[in-house]
Amino acid sequence: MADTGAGDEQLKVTVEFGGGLDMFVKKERLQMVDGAKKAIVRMARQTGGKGTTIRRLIEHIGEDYLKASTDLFCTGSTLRPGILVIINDADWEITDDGMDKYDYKLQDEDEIVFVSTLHGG
Amino acid sequence: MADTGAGDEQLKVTVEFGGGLDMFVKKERLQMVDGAKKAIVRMARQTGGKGTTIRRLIEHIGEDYLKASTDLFCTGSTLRPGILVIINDADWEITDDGMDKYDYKLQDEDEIVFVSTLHGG
Amino acid sequence: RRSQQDGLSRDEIQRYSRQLLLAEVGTGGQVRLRNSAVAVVGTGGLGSPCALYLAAMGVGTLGLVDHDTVDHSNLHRQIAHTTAACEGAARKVVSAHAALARLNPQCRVRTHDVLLESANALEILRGYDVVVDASDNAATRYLVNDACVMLGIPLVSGSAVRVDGQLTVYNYNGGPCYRCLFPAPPPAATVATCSETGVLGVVPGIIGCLQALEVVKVVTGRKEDEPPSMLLFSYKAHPHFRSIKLRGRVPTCAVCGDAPTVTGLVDYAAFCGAGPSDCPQTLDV
Amino acid sequence: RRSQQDGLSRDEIQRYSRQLLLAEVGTGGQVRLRNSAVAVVGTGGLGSPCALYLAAMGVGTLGLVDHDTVDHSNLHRQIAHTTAACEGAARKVVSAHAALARLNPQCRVRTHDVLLESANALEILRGYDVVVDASDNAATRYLVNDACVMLGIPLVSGSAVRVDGQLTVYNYNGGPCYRCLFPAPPPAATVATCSETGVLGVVPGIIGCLQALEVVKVVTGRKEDEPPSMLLFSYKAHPHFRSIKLRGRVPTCAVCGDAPTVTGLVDYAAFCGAGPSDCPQTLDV
Ligand SMILES: [Zn+2]
Ligand SMILES: [Zn+2]
Repeated sequence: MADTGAGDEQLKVTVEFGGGLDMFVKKERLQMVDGAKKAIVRMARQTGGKGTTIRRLIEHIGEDYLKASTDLFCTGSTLRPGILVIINDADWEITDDGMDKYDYKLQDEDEIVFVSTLHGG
Repeated sequence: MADTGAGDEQLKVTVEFGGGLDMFVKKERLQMVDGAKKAIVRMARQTGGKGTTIRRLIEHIGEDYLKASTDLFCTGSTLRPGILVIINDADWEITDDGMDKYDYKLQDEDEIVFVSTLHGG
Repeated sequence: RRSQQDGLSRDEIQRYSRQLLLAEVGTGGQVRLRNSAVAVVGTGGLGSPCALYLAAMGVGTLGLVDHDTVDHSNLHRQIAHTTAACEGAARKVVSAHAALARLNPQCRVRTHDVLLESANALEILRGYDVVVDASDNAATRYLVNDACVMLGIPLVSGSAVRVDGQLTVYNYNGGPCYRCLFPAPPPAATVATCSETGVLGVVPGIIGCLQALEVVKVVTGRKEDEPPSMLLFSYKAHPHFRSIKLRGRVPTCAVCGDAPTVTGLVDYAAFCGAGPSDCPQTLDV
Repeated sequence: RRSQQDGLSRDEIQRYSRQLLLAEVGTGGQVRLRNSAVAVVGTGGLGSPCALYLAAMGVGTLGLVDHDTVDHSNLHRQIAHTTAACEGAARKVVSAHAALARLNPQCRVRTHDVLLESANALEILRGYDVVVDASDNAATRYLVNDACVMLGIPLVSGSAVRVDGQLTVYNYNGGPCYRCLFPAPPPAATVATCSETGVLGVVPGIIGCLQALEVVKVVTGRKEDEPPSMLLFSYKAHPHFRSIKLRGRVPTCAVCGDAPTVTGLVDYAAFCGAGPSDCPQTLDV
């Protein structure tokens, strides 16, 4: 992975891209883990003295993980409409106690899934 | 639950009965947890100075949880043929490094599923 | 307009005997299924298996809504249709009705051979106990959602594209509606174009079967025990299924919220930037 | 005995166009499907949707094995059959063949209107690339497993009873066979009797569709990336699906182990304490 560093100061999260979003991700960023393609993302545990948020993760993916035309996934740290964020098998809105959902602080070993809603049938 | 006691000396495991095995379990032993019927089983952390095993869990279920004719589930601590044991989403044979699978030591919060194989179609 | 008898006929007892044995169905559940009316919007990849199993299991009245004709490129997944229907360019609702009649002539079928639109949706869907969204475009999905919220009908929504599928029951028991999850439509540029997209035939089969199961759960009452969830399916993921806990109804939702701003059906083609007919082949996806 | 051409005909390109667009299938995968031969043992609740979707998706040759006739109590789940077939007491393989022919006349169907037994199983199943176990009793499941081990054929095994279902691919890529998991048959007393058991119609529908998906994965090679697993489904569990990591092949297995003791097909009715015909209604479950 590109972003390695001192173990203790980094956290590791697993990211999956569902509903076709994997098509926008650089192939070399995905690896086969137990039969499915996932990105293992290592990031600094702290950003600007505070816990690293999912906002930062989205920016990081936008900067380093996407093939091109990142606006099919996000603009800056804002996801495009029609993408659900799933943190450890729960819709990220559930963690929302009036908190901005983008402020969710990543935990080591979090499993994050970005999934595009599907319209076909 | 019947088997309560000093928290620290007890461990708690969740047990589900699949493939129709729930029919043999006393109704009052199952509770609805997140939309599914499960047994929350509390047992001593140690049995005879050693960690409590799944053998002891099976005996305990045979003694306290079944409606009748426990041989549809087990004889003593031996399960009848055709029942798979799943510990935290893995076939219990996987934990087997030459160890008798009945000697698996229960861990707090383990999720155990007993499931009867199905033959119909 | 439909029979609400309590008992089952001799024919019904014979046909549904294997379900009458089940604690989860029994005579009570079978009567509830027989007395229920379910609308299936779309008789394609999702609607084919969903309608077949609903008819097979004993749903008394099925409404089929589609305005399309059967095409060769449908048949790798739309198992209610036939090569003969395709060669005769049959209307999909007519072809699907024939399949349901072959399987279970006791099922009453109402065909709506029209494009579901703001002008007709409330009239068509009113009176059904459950609506199944088996459609194939964003505009119809928002339309069906809003109509179900306005009519107070649970919505069993499925979708399938490429090798992925999704399943949710909306507008039910304190859970969200489609707009609660997706308040803004995706930009038209992010919706894969017709020629880029395909679908593995059995993926809508799996999701359509699961939609029929959700209908059974809603009609028999079992669904009440479950917290809101979305089921994700992907051939690429392992395991293929992932169940997600969903938010509840969102108080600020434009249509099901505490102070809704959408109180009548709107122009969904304009809202989504593309209507159901803008790209005819999308109907095949 | 079957064509092993590399290309696709114009008709095939038209019919499978939506799958040719997929990276996971494409022309290569579609040709592999067309050149493959799949045996489906049982044309009931599991075999109906599985065979329909395999034919729809373009499997070139399907073998159907069943010795039963269509009955009224089949129709709440066996969607390949019809009320007319039932009234005419049609053979199940004939009725299922008719359904496949309606959907996709390009699929070559071989019907085996016999009870699969030790005396005929190797001959019937030899030459198929994949075998689907869509049967309904323990004796047939051990028979099919042992035959597949002896013939070196991957076995896509599904089952459905009441509101539960199970799915595993056996004898594939270092994974276990059925006997590796279940070396001893269940005591006959623990197998629910015919009159006690039922099944919710769509449950075998879900599992049968998933069996068709596993066949696609085996034929196209995608399955090689997956560690051995079993999928459990239950209407009563939430979420309904649970995927279990399975042990690999067991070196001491009586049939697929390093020193097998079962080297020819045996008497499976004696082994299980009950044969496929001991209780005719089991065939309906
Ligand atoms: Zn809403
Ligand atoms: Zn074996």
